[in-house]
Amino acid sequence: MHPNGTNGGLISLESLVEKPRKSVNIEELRKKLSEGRGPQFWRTLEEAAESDELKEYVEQEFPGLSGQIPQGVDRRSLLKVMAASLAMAGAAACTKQPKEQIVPYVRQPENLIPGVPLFYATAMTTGGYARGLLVESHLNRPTKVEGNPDHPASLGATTIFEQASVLNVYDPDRSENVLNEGRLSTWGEFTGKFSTEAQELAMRKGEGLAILSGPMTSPTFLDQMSSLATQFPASKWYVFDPTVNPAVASAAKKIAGRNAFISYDLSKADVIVSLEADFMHVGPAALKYARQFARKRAVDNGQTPTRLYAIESAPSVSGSLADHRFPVKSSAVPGLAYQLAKACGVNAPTSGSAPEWVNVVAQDLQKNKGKCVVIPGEWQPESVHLAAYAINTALGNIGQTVSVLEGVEPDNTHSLNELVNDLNSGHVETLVILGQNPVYTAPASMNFQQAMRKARMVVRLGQFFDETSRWSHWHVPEAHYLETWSDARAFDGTITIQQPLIEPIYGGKSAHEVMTILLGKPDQNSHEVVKGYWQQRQQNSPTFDTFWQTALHDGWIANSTVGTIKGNPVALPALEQQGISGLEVVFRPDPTILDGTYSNNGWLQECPKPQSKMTWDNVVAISAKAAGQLKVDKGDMLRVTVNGKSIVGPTWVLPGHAEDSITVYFGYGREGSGRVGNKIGYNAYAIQDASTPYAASGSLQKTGEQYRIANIQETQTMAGREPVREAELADFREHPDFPTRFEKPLPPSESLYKDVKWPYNGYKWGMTIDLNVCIGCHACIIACQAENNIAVVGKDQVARGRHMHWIRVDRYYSGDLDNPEMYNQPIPCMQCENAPCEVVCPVAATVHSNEGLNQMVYNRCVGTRYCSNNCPYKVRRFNFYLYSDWNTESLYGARNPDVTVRSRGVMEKCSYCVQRIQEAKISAEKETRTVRDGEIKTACQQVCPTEAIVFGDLNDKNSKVAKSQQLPRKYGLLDDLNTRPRTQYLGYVRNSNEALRGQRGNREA
Amino acid sequence: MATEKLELPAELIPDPGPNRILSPGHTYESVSDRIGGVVLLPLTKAPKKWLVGAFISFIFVNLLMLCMYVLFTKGIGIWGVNIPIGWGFAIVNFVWWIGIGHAGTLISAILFLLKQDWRTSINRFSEAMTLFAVACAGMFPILHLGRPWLAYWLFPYPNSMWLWPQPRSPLEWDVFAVSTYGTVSLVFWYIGLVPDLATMRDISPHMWQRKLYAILSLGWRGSAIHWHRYQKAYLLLAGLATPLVLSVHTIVSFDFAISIIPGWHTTIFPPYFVAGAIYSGFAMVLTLIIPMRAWYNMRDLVTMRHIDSAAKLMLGTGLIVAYGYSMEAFFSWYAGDKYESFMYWNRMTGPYGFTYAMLIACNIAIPQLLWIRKVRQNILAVWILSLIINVGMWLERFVIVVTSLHRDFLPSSWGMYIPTKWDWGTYAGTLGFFLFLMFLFVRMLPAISIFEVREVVHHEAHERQELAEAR
Amino acid sequence: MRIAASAGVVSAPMAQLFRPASNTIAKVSLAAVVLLAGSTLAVAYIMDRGHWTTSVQSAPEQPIMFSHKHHVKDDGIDCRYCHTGVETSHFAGLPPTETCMTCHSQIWNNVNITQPIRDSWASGKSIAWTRVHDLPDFVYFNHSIHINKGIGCSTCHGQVDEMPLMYKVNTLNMNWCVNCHRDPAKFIRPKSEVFNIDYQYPANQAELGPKLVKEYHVQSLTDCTTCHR
Amino acid sequence: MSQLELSPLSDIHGAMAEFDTPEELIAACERAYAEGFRKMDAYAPLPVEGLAEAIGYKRNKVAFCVLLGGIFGAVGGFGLLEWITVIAYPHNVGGRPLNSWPAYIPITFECMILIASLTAMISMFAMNGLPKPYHPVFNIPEFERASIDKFFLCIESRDPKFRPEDTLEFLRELGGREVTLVPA
Repeated sequence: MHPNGTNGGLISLESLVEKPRKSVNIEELRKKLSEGRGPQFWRTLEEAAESDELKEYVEQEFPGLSGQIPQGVDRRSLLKVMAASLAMAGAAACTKQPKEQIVPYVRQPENLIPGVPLFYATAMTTGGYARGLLVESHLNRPTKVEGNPDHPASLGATTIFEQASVLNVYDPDRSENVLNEGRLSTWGEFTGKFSTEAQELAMRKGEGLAILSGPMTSPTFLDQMSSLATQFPASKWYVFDPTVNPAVASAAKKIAGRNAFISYDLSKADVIVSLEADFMHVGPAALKYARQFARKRAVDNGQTPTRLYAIESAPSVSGSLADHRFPVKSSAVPGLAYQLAKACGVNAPTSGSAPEWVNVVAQDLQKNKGKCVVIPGEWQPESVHLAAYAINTALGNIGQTVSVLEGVEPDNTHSLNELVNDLNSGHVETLVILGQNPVYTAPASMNFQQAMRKARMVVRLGQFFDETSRWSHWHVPEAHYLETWSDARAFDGTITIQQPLIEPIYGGKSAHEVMTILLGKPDQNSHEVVKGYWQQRQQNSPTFDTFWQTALHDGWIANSTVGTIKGNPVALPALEQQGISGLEVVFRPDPTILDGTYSNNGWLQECPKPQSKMTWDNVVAISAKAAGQLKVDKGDMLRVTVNGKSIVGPTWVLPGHAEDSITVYFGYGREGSGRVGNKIGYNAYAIQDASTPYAASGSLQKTGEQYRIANIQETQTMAGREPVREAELADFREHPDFPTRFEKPLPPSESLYKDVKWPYNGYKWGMTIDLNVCIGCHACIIACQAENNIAVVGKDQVARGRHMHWIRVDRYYSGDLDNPEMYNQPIPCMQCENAPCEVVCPVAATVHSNEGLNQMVYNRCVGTRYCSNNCPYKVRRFNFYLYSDWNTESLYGARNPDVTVRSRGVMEKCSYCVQRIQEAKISAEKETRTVRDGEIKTACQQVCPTEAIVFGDLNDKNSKVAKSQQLPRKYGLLDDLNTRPRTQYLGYVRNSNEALRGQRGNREA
Repeated sequence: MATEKLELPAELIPDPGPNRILSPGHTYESVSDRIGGVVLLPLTKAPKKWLVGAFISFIFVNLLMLCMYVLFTKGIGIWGVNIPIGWGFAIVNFVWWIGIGHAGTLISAILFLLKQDWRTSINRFSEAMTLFAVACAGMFPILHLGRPWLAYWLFPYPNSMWLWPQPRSPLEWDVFAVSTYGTVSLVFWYIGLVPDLATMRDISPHMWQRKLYAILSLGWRGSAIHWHRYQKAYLLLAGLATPLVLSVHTIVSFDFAISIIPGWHTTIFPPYFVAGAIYSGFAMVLTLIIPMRAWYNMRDLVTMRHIDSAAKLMLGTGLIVAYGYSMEAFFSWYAGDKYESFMYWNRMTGPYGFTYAMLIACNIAIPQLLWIRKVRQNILAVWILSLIINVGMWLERFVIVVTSLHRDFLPSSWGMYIPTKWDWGTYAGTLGFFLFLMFLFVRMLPAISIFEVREVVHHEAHERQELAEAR
Repeated sequence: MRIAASAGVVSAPMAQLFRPASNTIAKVSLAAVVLLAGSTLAVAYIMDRGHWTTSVQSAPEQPIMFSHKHHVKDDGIDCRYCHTGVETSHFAGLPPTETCMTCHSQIWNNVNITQPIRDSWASGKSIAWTRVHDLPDFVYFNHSIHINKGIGCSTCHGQVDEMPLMYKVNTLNMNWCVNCHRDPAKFIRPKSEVFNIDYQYPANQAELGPKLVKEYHVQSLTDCTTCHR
Repeated sequence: MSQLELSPLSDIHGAMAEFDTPEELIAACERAYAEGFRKMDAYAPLPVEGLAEAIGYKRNKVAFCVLLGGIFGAVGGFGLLEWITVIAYPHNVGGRPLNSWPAYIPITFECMILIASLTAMISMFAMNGLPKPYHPVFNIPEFERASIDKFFLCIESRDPKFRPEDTLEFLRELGGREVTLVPA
């Protein structure tokens, strides 16, 4: 099923999009509907329901699909609804199967074979930057997202957000209708009103027209904006995204003298210093950095692995892998950056002596001139970015590990601050908000909602009828990126054409389409806009079609990358103050739902936060020391006050968090999200101050209330067992077999059974997980969830210990609580050859396959749960209730048709993505060959940015997995139980600096 | 002496004391009337305590129905079980009930083989107790399934899937053990009843009663040859039931011992599970029979002798159980296995430590009072002790099931188990169900084996004769 | 002076409670109970495999009285003309209305029986057929691999060309599947013959079968995950 | 007396006498047996040592049946499991061999006990000819005390030496009370 594998690779969607198709004409429909208003709407609908397209519209939640998806085939091949009822009946004795319908196409799209998935290349943007994707489509339903291996920002991997974005497509809470002051309206009506508005504006040269959007790199959109600028010279474009720190861009601009992007090449870096940079997890190039870091960190090929110093307040994903971590206040980082700069021979306006370790780090950097890199934190002020660049220059890293790339963002944009001022000063009459949700996400100090109401007409394009839409005059449903045409650029300029995989399910519109109205071409749809732009950009060259096809097929446009430009270190400005004295409150987007964009996404809500492993909430993270002083523990409510305003959130004691510093997370405490995201957690924006947006001084009190936090890993110490085994680089060189060195050999097994050897002659599937490079980003968890139709169970059930993730990433701490060692350990099913779970199943619902898979047969399971009790790794998950959502029809679309949707009362667990194994085997068999190494990728393996997971056939001596299991670093989890797990681990090797030994807790303890 | 009218003897009949299993002066006829009379007593004359008790337990039966309804409609999630603690109250109660069942078979089979005359007037009662306890126990393995409506998959039957049960699983052994145990106990109980049913047939005042008992007694007429075969069959059943009763709890203990979970994977389980079963069984016998003999004024039939012997047996089995605990603790230290030793340390000092403390108190410390003769002679004391032991044995199962599971191998997957109101409801429900059946039983069938008491009368007559001759 | 007497219910001393015949009745009724239990199980067993449960041999009602007999036997249309996916997909595929119209826009284009086709074509609404060969949704069957390994259509679907209305000839029960998966040699045929409905297994299937199995590298997969995922 | 002459032998089941204690009954039986009576039966409300022997009962086949039942159960049980796991649907369960015989012992044992016990019950009742709600002896009103406190000896008319008058007389000699003929 891998794109390069068997299923015909990629093809463009055009044939599907452009072919004549009888589907519900939503326009007509909406006109009909718009006669009825508000409450009467439904009644009108029912009355009107005799007309055919109305019937369809009412019957199926998503009219867009009606022409394309033959329902019957769905029922059979994608919904798996019957699984429930049949399972109930046992599917065994005396069950008469209910009659099912099967519905063929009227006109079958060419190049579509029902039952064979297709892959389309597109891209998703985060903070404006693109990440190339390949999206799996079953009968024109996107079901699974994979990274595009050829795309520089993806390299085949993705983050949790790309994975989970599929679920957003089918989110039943997305807004379906154009609303005018809360009343049902239509796109037609809106186009009319908005065009007239546009004409008036045009007369005033666009005086009073304000566009607010997130960061944009889309060439088409930029083109639209420039033509807007010509037609409406007086209009202004404001850019705001709470997950993006403008300082990064502005610093780069200062360095390069123009819009620029500072990019790092970690494949050459022997030493990395992170100034509170979560470079492997956040930012447009994160996945690339993660991949490079992982490759450079490999220890088995004899190279010196890279060494990472992390200077940060709250432990970050990247920081958890650091060889040395220095917990300092976020606001102290600039000062330390300057100290470091000074120590590296940069003229930095700083006084006072640096802590000892700064000099040690500096020496290490000096030792590795040209082979090191200092990465400034994405939330740090300009000064840090300038300092970092200065240090890199001083160390001769520019051109080696650091390069300045031409910027791809526009530079004629303004900030949210300016917008608020313009609104308050009455300069803005018409405000068009594209996507962003400032009423919720703007710092409270701006009081954006009050300001916004000063505008005469506010148009909001948004996927949800959320906080901002509620205060807007017009709300237009926004199309998901998998529903519409657009384009976007990666950090290095690579352009991807975003193609839709499905008609807008809820009739959403794209930013392009809203813009066309302003630009006076209201009838253009985004396909025309985008294709049109590219045609004229290619000067309608005859080869355009081939260009277009290739672009769509590959998922990126050849040689569209930007060049490197020269940057000059800027004299470092004096720091206004040396960090915040007293308690510092650090503001961060939530690790799994960001600024709130994903708060209605169940997968991400239930995805454990990388550090704490808690779900469904945002917490106030404090250091162990602080907790001790305040006498609070997990779940004690804390009141956080920042100049006058305060919020109340539950304590989370985060080992390794800087003292006198607490971290609060955005994205929660929402009203305008949906059934999933509303009314959970606190709203950190409420105490955010525009002047000190990411770190402010504040105070902390214990309220005395208690709060129940749902976290999926209660105990985070190894309790004397050694699930994770590690060694210093030196020790590793001495004893490469350190993980198993002190293991007693198993006693000779004395069994009544004669020593049975099951021959695994054919394929012998196995997996290796390299703990040395796992950064604990949890992408595998969400990828697995998407691939295997894993249900979301909700906070209460998680708190009861009933989460359903097939693969989990265990977090262990060792050493000193204030700055512990941190380990990530992904745990899928071990597929033990002597599986304890199988022996105790009374109905043979879990037995071994000839390829050594520990099979779980849902439809045979009666649910004794003995297998789970007897599983030493506790990787089995049980459907205590009917967790899979059988009712919300829109969610059916997100399901993977190749995996049974489990019903109530059955056990489930990781299957090594057996559906992928079977597909690959079948297609191999058809060509009468064996499956090639790498042909099968498990979901977790495919998504992993650091390639920590390897899967394959152990009988194939040349397979990557077979080789990796030959490594001396290999060890089996709980090997002493003689379960003979097929999943094996590679020990963790720490490349710490002699001079700083013990700086980070004493591992020996 | 025979009762003139259908009433319980008005005056309080004294207990003949710890040396006699029957008050003097009983004749074949008097025992028939005294025991049969209880059953033939019209409802209006039934002791008020019986009415109240039956009614209360009936309320709990309905509670059980409610719990089952919610369970089947909503799912197993209404209970406190989770991952890692996949088994909770359901299995705790299952083992507890099965254990209680053991006393019946023990008394009727093993004591029969050992020719313990004091078993006579309590064996019928405790056999009934066995049946009802097994009925309660048998419920749980089905209720605790994720898909209880598929429970029949655990039986080997030819199906269109060509699939069969997986007989390496101790749960599959359970299926056979428990169903066999239930069946054999029923057979044993019924065979014992037949002659008494004949008696009931012949002393019943109403024609319909006579007919009913006649049918149930299969037309038993006490032929000498019938008696001969009857006794042979009974002896053989006793011989079969004895290893059965041992095997059943052994197999139940395998549910744990076969697994690899520290705290479960223990070779000592079978013997001390069996001992524990008998321990709790006798506790339950006493808990029930002490009030019953008072209400029905049967101190002359169920005497201090019975209670004293039962108490001694509890003391004995209790000591075996104590030995079991200490061995467990010893091995967890001696084996030097880090998981084992942690498990035991956690069992004693972990979050569930208090249950362990209570368990030791109820099962080992307090019952030592039974060494004292005075305590054994004090009805109330014995009764309270029996209650305590019942609680203790339930705690033992809770400790074994929960504290072993909640912290096993990987710290990352440790968890806690908090029983929900539905857990408690179901448990209380089965208690009600059990008691309700007992109440019905003493109403409808002779709760004491009449013909065996006749044998006692016969023997005592002999002894008196021999004494006379000796003089 | 016994309970009965004292209760004064039975005045006359008790005589027989039952008539002599009751002995026979008693024994017969015992036998009856045993028989009843047995026969119930037997019935369940038969029902489980019976046509009512498996709906073998019963042709469900269809929106169009479509005759495979006519199209396959009389007109000689190949299976793959309509079931296009059968060699490439797990799903054999159902012909889109388009396929029907290729002919029925020309012939039989005004008779009632083909009206639904034209309606569908006009309205763009699919024709909703009733599934005849319908597996439970936790079973993953792949047509293409069977076709590619020499399992003929008629092996499972029977003499479709003799079916005026489509019906199942096999139960599609698990034991039926496993039967072949354990020993494909009994049912395999040369690839060239896969679409030959009238194919008769040769006398020497005993030798031919194993030979083909070897040649086509057919594995007899009885692992659960072969069909259940 | 008079109606006795009228009634032909076929209408008579036998002659019955009532005794107060088991000892009397045994004595009577032994006398009757010595007298040459063979077709007779004694009835008691409790099992009486040696009573059956006294009326000449020897072989008790219950034990043998139970033995057969036990063997059948054990063999059948073990056979079933072997067939299930080795022949019917062989699975690789946790790397254990197909024939994991030690794991089959518990079920085998239970099957043995189950079948044996059922045989014990069934054979016992079958040989005793139960259920038999109707029996001529119930014709005698006093006989209801056979299940309470009285002991009966019944010499049946099937016995070649049975002569109504003489037999009744003989029973009276034995000290039986309420000696009567039992109508068939």
